[in-house]
Amino acid sequence: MPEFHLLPPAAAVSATGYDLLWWYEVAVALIMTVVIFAGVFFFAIRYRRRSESYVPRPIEGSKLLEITWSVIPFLVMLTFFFWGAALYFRNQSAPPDAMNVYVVAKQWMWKVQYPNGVREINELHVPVGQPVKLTMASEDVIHSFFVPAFRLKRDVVPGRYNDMWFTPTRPGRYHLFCAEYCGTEHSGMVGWVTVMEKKDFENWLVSGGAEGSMASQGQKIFQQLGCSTCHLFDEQGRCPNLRGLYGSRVLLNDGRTVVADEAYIRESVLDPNAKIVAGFQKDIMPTFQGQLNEEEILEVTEYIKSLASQHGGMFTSEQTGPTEGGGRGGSIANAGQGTLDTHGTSMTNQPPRAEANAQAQDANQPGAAKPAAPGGKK
Amino acid sequence: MSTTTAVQADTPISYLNATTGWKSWLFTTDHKRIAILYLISITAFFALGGIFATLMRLELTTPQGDLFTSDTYNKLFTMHGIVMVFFFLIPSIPATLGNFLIPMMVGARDLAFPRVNLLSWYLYIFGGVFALMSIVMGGVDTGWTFYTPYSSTYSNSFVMLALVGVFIAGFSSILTGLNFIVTVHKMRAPGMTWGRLPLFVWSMYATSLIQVLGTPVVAITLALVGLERLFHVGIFDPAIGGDPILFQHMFWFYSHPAVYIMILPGMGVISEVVACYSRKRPFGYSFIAGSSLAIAVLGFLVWGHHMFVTGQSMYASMVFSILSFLVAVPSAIKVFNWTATMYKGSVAYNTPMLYAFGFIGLFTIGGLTGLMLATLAVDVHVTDTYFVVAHFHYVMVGGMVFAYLGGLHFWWPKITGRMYPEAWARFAALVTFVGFNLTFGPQFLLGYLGMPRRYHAYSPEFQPLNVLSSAGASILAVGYAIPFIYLLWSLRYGEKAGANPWGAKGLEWEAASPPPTFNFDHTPLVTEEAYEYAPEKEVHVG
Amino acid sequence: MPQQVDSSTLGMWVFLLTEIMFFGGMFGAYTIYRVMYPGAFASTSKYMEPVLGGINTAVLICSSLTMALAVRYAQIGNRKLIRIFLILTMIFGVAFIGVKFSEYYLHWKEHLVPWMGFQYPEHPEFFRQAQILFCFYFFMTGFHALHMFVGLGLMTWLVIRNEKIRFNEEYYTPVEIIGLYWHFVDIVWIFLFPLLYLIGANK
Amino acid sequence: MNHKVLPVRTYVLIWAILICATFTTLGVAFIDLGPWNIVVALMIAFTKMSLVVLYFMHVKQTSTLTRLFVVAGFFFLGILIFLAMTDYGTRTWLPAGKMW
Repeated sequence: MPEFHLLPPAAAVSATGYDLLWWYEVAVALIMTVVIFAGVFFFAIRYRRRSESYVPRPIEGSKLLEITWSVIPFLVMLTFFFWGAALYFRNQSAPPDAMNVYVVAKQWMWKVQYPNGVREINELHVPVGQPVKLTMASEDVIHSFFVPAFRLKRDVVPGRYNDMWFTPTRPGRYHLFCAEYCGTEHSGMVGWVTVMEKKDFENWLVSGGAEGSMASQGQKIFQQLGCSTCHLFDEQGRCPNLRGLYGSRVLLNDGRTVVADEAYIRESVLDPNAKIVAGFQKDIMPTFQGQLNEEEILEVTEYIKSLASQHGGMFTSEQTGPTEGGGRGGSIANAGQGTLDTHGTSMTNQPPRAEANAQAQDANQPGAAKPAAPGGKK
Repeated sequence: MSTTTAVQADTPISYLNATTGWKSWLFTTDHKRIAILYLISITAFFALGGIFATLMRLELTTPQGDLFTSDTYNKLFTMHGIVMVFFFLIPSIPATLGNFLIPMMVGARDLAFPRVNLLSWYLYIFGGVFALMSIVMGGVDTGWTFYTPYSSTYSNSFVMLALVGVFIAGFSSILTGLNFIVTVHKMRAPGMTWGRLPLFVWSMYATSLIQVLGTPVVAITLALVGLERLFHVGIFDPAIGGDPILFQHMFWFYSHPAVYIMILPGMGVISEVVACYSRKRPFGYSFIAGSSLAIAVLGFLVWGHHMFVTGQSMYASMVFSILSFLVAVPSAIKVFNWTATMYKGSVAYNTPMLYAFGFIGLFTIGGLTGLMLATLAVDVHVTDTYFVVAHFHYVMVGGMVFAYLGGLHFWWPKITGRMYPEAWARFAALVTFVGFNLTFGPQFLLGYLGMPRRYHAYSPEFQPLNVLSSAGASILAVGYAIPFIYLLWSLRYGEKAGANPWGAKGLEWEAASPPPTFNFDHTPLVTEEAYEYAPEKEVHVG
Repeated sequence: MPQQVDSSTLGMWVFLLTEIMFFGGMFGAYTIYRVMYPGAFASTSKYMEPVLGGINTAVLICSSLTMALAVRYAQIGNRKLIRIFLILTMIFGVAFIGVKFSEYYLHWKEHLVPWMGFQYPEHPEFFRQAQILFCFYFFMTGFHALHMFVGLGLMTWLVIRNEKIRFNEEYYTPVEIIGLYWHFVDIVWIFLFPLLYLIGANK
Repeated sequence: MNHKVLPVRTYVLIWAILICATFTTLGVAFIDLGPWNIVVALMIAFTKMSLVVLYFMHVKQTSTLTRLFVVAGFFFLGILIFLAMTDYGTRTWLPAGKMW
């Protein structure tokens, strides 16, 4: 029988903060429970029925009491709110020196990729004491990245990026769970987060990475899809200059200003007309919806990030030329079809929906005999 | 209150024996008979949902997931959720006790629309048949929440049938609510002012408002999911830019208030029971009544607290968080008032009162853990874990089912004309209480330890607490089985009940037990406040 | 001078409350997407038929007038005029549905039905999000048309009922509540028309 | 049931206003008012709805209770749209100031 714990291990800065709030709430809850239980028991026993004929004098109620037991609990709850909101707010956006790691969720695995190209499945290695930012995308349904030891969880929603960040504090191996129900093997979509000493981590990272960096792979995609014919690296192109773009504020033609973050780059690739940079024409860039899967978009994103002249985290500053990456066999088309078989994404030029439809049609006929689950049965 | 003394005869004519034959039941428009029809059907669904739960707990005694395939397990918890939420909890008190009691409590012969009432039962059954069909044909595996895009695109199970079943049952719920609202407005006996309504009627009125306002939104949402499944394209589809989170907004806009559909009627029952067995007017009548309406309205403002980790805007999360704390205030008011009602009362420990004690305690725990879930940072860790499972079972089972059982015992003499065996009933209440806490208490710890919900197989360190929980579930099952047996037994062998065995106040106790078809010989004239347990008058104990 | 309503009329109003929320769910979702994808939504305007939609609005308003008059004559117990105005209302209703379905046919010919080979050659960049608007268009007008059919059924019943019993100032509840329903369906269309047909007409 | 029976000319007058409003809606839609197009269209729609509700549906003559239910419908619909928009409207807002 494994040994018994009341709390999961605390292995991140966030865990310590959350636990403190948790204990405060548990204490308040215990006090309230005791008060109410004591009240019920005391009144029930003290005023138990002694005579069948006795009818007690009615008591109408008391406005003062009602106000008291409305206002005081609410004030206590406000402390919950402000404390909880402060912690939550702090955990919303990563510090600028955070190390970037990319996570793609699909039924039923976690695929992790580091900017230098190292890939893992159902494992995440992070160094102690270093803020880590995960940028997460889903290939199919909603998943949720949950590390109890960090007290953190974030849904991974198809069609957008969700990110989370944390600073590990204690080396060790910790559970990684998918917390949002995602289909047949939901409970098998688990893995490990390994927190390592900085030195060990650097050794691990180097020994693990045989492929080219994400940025170099992104660059290959960038050139193969012809992006570089319009996105010249000066101010002459028909499309905006991408050098120094990431992290900067972009003025749009409708007067708004947005920050060029991962979500912005993703949107610009998939839906180019959504936000047109001031001074440029719309309808010039085609959409790449259906031509790139989430991993490839992340690689392009990482390439564009690498063009930022500014400093970055441990890896964002790593400048990568068009070095030969070994492991990504053949063309991108192969990569799209081979390494990932995803729903509704392929390298063909047909509209993405047609394929998804066809696939959905044979899979989702409620009336038909029960088809096999896409991932196969257990 | 004016009395319409029931004629005591050896074989009194009551609603139960006024007419005979199956047609007289299946085509009845008598609210009391329809309540019995509901009672039988929801008991069947409760048993079905219970079987699913038992199988799940059995599976979870070992971490490996060796009893069922993961596919079967996913279907078990989905169907447990769908059956329990849509076919037991939502109709439970409103459709049985509410149907039976609201006309009697307001002094009417029947509901405003007796035929609509019957229609609503048929819709419920019709919806239930679709749900059962989806189960028989192979089950549904989306979770009762039907989250897109899993439900709309990826699931290979019989989602359509379940959606249709829930959609139809939703209209049953709407019609019940509509009927109650109009009845309370239009059918009150002369002198039955709003300030004299029993608290049960107040809480049922608040419940009905939620049913009428919320259910259509979930109906249209599920219809849109169904259309998306049918046409392979729709408004939640991420492939064309649809937002799966919008589904969650629309789903929880109903499904959070639906939690109050489940708990408010229970609060109404507890108000009646505590007043009767303390023999006292409830402390702060107007505050308890008002807090029911406050819960109904505020309940619509808090749904976003189910979505703190989905990627909803953090500013929206903050708004929803603080509004969620606001809705806790009226719930707290009720708990304090029930406790204060016993102060200087004359408290008897009959079974319904034992359930009421259980309700107050368990609802308090459920409510306080709800506050933890409304706290932004804590929710990030415990949402979608067993902590949530434990929390809502404390509210739904510890709250609603306890109140339902308490209310069923309280009005059992009125409904059937027979007394239940008190000793057995007290024993069963105790067993249920112990079994319940043993089942769901450990799940709070499991949740904070990080065990995600809807897991078929789990990490071995969670096993001890899971075994404890499964053991508790077996005790809980016994606790449910005992009342089922002795209540059936009492139908034939129970002691005959008088019109008012508890010395309670309220118009329903002035009719005979069981009541005649039209409840009262002539329309009662109400001249007193509710719960007028006057000290100078002797209360007759039947 | 406010007057008491009877149970059935109140019941109908409560039912209309649920109908508000039923359509309201779709209007809410529509609003959110319209804010999210203003360009794609505006691009659909050239495929809509604002003139047909406008004619249909007028037809429905006329049917509301005849319905209101049918209720008025029920209040004073004029069986013949009740019959005439009910049948007029139904004729307008059928006309509305006829126009509506010819619009559907036109959209189908133009490949604008998202689940039947959707094509959007003029704005390929909006190929995806425009489908959301068309989903809304078909679902919302479809549910509206469904309500029209129910209303027509109820009115058929009412026409027959009118021959059997005499509606008068003492008893005209069925006419009144079916009238309420019909007006509600009209109101839904009053909002659907500008929201679906006239999004980007000015561009 | 004792509604005061409205004269036919009231109904016809309301009808005429509604028809005019429809053509106004249609006409205004083709004039570019920028973001005000939708505002004008919705204001006209609300006016039309109010006329139908007040006169055709007799809410002007009816009890406060009915009015309460009508208002409640729009109130709760407003809650649905408004609170959902607190999410959609603020998703791209940036956190103010330093947080770590």
